[in-house]
Amino acid sequence: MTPAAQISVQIRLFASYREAAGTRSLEAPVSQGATVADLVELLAERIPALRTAPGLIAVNYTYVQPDFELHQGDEVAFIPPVSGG
Amino acid sequence: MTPAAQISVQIRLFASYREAAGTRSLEAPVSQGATVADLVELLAERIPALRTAPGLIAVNYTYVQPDFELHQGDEVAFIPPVSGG
Amino acid sequence: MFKVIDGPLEGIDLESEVRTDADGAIIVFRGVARRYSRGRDVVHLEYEAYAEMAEKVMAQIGEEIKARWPVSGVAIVHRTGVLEIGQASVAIAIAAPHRGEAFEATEYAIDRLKQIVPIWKKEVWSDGEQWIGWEHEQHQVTSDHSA
Amino acid sequence: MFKVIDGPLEGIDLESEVRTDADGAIIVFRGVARRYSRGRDVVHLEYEAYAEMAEKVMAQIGEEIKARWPVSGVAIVHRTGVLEIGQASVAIAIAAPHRGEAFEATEYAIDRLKQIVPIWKKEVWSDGEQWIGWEHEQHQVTSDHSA
Repeated sequence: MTPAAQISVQIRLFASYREAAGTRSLEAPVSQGATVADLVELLAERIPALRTAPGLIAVNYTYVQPDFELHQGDEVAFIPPVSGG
Repeated sequence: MTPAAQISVQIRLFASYREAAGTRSLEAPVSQGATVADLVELLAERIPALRTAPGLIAVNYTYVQPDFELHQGDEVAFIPPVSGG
Repeated sequence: MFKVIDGPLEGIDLESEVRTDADGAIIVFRGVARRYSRGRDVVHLEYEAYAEMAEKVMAQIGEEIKARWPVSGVAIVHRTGVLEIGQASVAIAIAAPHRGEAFEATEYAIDRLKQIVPIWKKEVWSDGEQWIGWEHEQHQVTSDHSA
Repeated sequence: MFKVIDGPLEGIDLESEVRTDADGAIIVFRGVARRYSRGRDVVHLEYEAYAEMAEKVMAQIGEEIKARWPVSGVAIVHRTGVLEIGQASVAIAIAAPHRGEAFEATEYAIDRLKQIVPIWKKEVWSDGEQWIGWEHEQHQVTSDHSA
């Protein structure tokens, strides 16, 4: 079995997630066919809040479900509970 | 029987009443003890709309009922249905 | 601030008039002269006021609001004279700690103003004019004739 | 106009942005930084936004409003950065032919913005600070511990 090809996605972090991670953005390599849920697993080691205090997730500026499949170059944003207004 | 003493009140007219009367204000002599209803009778000859299209009446900037008794120097305003805003 | 002004309301800053440090919401409502009314094209509007009494009654509406909602500031200004389309006839500002009460109070203020403040609007069309407020009576007359 | 602005909203004229000649009512809602929140004294607020997405979602709210009410114009602007007490964080303007729909639409706009637009507020007190939005979870944790 050959390892799945890798793609790369752009991660955007905001508010409490940004402070927990110590960065606003990072690039993450994921396997081709990986979902948003897979990405959360991958990042949760570095940013536990993504699992312990989950918010919403947007891909390319649209809210998506955890089974949403990622593609090369996608912008994935982790959105803690919003409090604008 | 001696005639009732006369008092004088200031009349203010607005909008359709003002146009019907051709004036914004006038002074009217009325008998001591006269009510707002008596004043309407007196003025209705000159301004029929006060009887045919009655609105509200204010004395000294406060809405009053027809049986309100007038006093010397009162300002009596005839208020057609309001349409501000 | 409860005022009848014989000139434009544009440029009057009501927000800073009503806001306190306790407030999280400020609403400004403006009634403006619109082109279409009752199926006719309006050329302009004319407003007339019993100014001395109108200011007293607007202040009374402010008291009613403060008795009913936890609102910090209320301002109502109404203009008189000739208004072109797009100009404001009335501006109402309400500041409150929370938005729910600010919305309720602002809607109450304009509803109440239209009921009891002695101000009158005349619509001027290209082919006529009419003081507004008598429509109900005129409608009744029409119904009697057609009945 | 649906914008995230990294500076003061004061002085932005939203009324002329939304008004058409068909409109008789213009409402401007402003959310402002207030001194007291959750029983504490606020020193200032900080707002952070996912600006590119926030502007898209605000425009979507504008579409929702126009699909639901006969409203001519909708504008929503939200600022980011540090806000002193009294400064506006958000301004929403709605113009409509009649006031009823303008009030409903404005209230919907701010309710919806608070639900779905990716913007975050941090309250800064003299003795601490907190991102707002996690209160529910924290409350749950507290309840679990005290149960």
